[in-house]
Amino acid sequence: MEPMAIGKRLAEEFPGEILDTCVHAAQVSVIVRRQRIVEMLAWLKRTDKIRLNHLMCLCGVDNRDRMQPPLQRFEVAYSLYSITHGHEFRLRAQVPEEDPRIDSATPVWKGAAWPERECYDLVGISFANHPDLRRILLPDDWQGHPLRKEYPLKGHDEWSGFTDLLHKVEELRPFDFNPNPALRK
Amino acid sequence: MFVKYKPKRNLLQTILHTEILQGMALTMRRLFSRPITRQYPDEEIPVALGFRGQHALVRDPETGGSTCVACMRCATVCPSRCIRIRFHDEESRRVVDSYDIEALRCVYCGYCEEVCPVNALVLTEIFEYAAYSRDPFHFTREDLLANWDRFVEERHIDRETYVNPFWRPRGMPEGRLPAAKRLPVPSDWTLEGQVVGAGYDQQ
Amino acid sequence: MTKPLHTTLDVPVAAGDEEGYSLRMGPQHPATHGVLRVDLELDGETILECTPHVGYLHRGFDKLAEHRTYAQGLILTDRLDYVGAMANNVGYCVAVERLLGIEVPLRARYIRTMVSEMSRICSHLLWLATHALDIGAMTVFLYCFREREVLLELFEELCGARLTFSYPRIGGVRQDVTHSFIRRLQEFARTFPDWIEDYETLIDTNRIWLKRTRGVGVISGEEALDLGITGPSLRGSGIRYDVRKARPYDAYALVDFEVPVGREGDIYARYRCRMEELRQSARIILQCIDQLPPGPIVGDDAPDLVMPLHGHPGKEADASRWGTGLVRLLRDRALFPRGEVYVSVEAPKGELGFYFVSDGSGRPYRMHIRSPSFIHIGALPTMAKGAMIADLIAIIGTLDVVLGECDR
Amino acid sequence: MHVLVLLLQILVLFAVVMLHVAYATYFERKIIGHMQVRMGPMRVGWHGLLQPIADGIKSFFKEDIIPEQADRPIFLAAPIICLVAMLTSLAVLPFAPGWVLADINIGLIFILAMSSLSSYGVILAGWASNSKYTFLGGLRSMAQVISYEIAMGLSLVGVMMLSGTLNLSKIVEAQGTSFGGMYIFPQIIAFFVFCVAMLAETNRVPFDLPEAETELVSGYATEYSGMRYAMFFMAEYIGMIVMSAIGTICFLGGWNGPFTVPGVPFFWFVLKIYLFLFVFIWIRATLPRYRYDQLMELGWKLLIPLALANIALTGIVKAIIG
Repeated sequence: MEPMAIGKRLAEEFPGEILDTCVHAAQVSVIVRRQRIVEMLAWLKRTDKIRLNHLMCLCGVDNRDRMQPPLQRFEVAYSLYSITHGHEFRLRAQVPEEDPRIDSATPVWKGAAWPERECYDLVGISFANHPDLRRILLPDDWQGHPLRKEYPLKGHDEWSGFTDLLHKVEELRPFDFNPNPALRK
Repeated sequence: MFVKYKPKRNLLQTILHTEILQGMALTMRRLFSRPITRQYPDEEIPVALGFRGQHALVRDPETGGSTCVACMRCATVCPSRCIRIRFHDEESRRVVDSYDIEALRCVYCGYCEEVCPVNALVLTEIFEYAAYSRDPFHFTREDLLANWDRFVEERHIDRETYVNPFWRPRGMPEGRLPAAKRLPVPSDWTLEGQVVGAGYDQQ
Repeated sequence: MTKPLHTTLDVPVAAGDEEGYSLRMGPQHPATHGVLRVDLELDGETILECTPHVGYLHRGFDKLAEHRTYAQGLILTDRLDYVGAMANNVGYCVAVERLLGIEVPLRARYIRTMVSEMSRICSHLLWLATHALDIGAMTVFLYCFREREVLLELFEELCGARLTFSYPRIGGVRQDVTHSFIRRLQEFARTFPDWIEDYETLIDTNRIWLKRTRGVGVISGEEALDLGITGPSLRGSGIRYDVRKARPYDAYALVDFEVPVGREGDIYARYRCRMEELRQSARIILQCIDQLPPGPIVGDDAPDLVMPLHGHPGKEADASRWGTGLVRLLRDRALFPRGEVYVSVEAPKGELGFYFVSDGSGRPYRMHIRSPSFIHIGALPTMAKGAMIADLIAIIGTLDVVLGECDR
Repeated sequence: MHVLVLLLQILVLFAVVMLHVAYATYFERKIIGHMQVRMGPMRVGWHGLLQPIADGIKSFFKEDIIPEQADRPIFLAAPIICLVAMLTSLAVLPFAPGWVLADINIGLIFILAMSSLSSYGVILAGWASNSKYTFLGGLRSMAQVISYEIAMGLSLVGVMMLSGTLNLSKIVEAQGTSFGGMYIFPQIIAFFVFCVAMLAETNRVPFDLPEAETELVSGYATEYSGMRYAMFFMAEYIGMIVMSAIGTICFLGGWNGPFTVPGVPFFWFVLKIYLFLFVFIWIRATLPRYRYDQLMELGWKLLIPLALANIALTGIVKAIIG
């Protein structure tokens, strides 16, 4: 089935959820509201002739610098592919800034758990009903979400764990191996 | 295509451990084959032309200095931002005040030598430059020129004929290259002499 | 942050009143293929629960790429899956070309296909080497490295680096192939199937190897798909999904090759799939060499390496206007089309995808890497449940994870 | 006087065995290296000939790290238990007619006992290090030794039945009159069981689970360093030598050979031991490693029944013929 036709059927099935459809480089993406995202994904996965059964990519985007309606501050892009039928499709669920929260896709794809954790960690979108929503790439006591556009590129302080580590290094300095005595303090 | 498995071993093969004996025969054969080890410091390892190693600024035989014109292309293209050039303008040309490369930041992508319009910069084939501290890896212009001298001496480079493949990328049409980069090169580096597959005509 | 922090440094506590034995494998451990940490909850040697922790190698490529031009971003991909970096380079370039609408000449596409397959052989050899070493077969390790060395030397001759290639460029490749390179590669690709025999003699029918791999780490096709597993790990479970066939890129539509698929979904099936892929890769390389067409290696509309970092957002680019020369490029402040694109390639480990969002400037607005290793480690708890410690090692090996790619 | 001579003999034996241990490591590395198309040690001395000496000196002078949480006395004693047990079993080995330190009547039992005792060292090391990997390594070792001790003991019963003695010298002498001069022919099943059990007893590939480096880092020896680690290492190699010697004595006819080499009565004995050691190394270069439960399965479900069947068979044959 053509991706555009999938978009049309999706709009029929979920009236009022589709905000816009855009095509770039022959890839169709549909901008949707976040409320019924899990239902939509499940429908796309299970409906005959669509069967988008492979969740290729789940990615959070911060739209701060390209905010045009209907885009909201954050979005979660689900790139889907049908191994059975060989077509691809993308959903872009909009997430508002005030309440960065969306339902987790784990009931539909177990494998969505880790990409969602990553999204939570780096973009700061939290996923409702996620079995184990923790930071994944960054330390647990990290402040902020680096892939948000306002996240500073240079900070004033080091991450607290790193400062602790530096103290430890200083403590252990006397035991350093330094083969060049001239450089030894 | 489903992968094929080798047939299951039968009782006799199980008792005689044939597959294990075959494996042992193989290791025994290899015991008497020539080792592939190269005794590195004693034995010189051939390094391919165009290996991206230690940085150097080409020494201009006439002036004894660098040929850099401070166009800043290398500093712009550098993904790790390890090149820093200071210059001042002097009678419609730029004079380089300092040219620094921080080798510990460098990722050795070779973009800088590829974009340099006058072939002033090169990543040499020297890969042996270790030190006990960080300072020696901050190359100033003098260090970089000295690196070139070391390169010329160690690898017996002829300044006249040496062409780094990144100065004049193989297969790059001459039209896309600035004049200084259109160097004479072996025939299979050019578009005319490029390698073409034997079965190409049959397509 | 309002959520209470619970740190992963807390030692996991066993469920129920039985006292469990918790073992923390990694981040420094001989068999975790990098800095992977797996917290295990054991009953004897049986794994009750397994929790992988990643992020020790996190370098923030997504963020780094947002502050680099498209050309500069390429070098980041060298450092993803560093054992088969060429596939990442190619994947990045394919994705950027699709995003920006750049045509690649046929010759460059053939060369890219060729080097991608070389990289696949490299990666699979390293996988076999470490996987066999994990299971205790030390000799296979060194036999694999013998052949890998040949390929690394070929890469060195081609692009001047042995691991961090940065060889393709947006719109083509950076260097053409030479006669001596093609000759050596052809000789290698012809003799390579014989070398595979070496490894197979040692382990293929070996009873210990069979015992360690058959019926261990079994995952059904459906479950594998559910978990997002791709690549040989998915095909071992009987699902024929290969990006090279499903959404052909470069010259894969023009060469003839088979996609090996296993049935059982156990470690042995995945092992057989990869061994067969090695042979197919050699076949593809030979075909590429044979069919290599003449022509340029860089497209006419390929951007220069020196790209402007900032454009003027708001004005759409006309792809035909920004041409070849640097001067024109700088004058026009080349602007790219806006939009987003997800393009994936079949990297040795699985489906490596790049999700790009372009806002029209000279750098990606957002780059997300769908790395197979990340997804595969996410599937580890499911696969390792109820297995033994020794099996866990084998399962980590069979998933073929590289932590550089996982943590990005 | 007698004691002095004995002490001298012990000293000579000790020195010779230690030299063998040192060079066994060298040859292991060399042979495995060449089987893996590389060279092995090359840099210390000509073709690395002085490597074992350098290793020895290095481990002597390395810091002996004792973990804070370790059970100190046991941690310190464990490698010594291992090494001493292994060295003690050397005492009953007859290298040539009359060349034996203690010609006791229960030589075979003594060696089995000693090799079990040395596994105490391993278990205690695993326990005392107070580390999870060492503990698992110790557990594995305990299970492995218990299972394979039985298989090994049973496989040697056939030999005892044929020779009618437990004295190692007498076993060798008894073989001289048997078919082919070696018990390997009538006791082929027992020999197979013995070989597998021997690999397992000495923790060698494919049964090196207690120290499986890709699973348990270094198993029971993870926390050891310096000389204490070297003691485990030495114990392992002496274990290999002792087991090879048992195999030689019980199945390959000890010092008996096709002809006698004048002046070197132990020629054949040593040659056979070298052969065994080579096979040890050869197997290590070829095979992967078993899993823990598969190892148990092999021991209990295959080797022990086979050994028992062999005993029954030997008994029946002996009853019919003898």
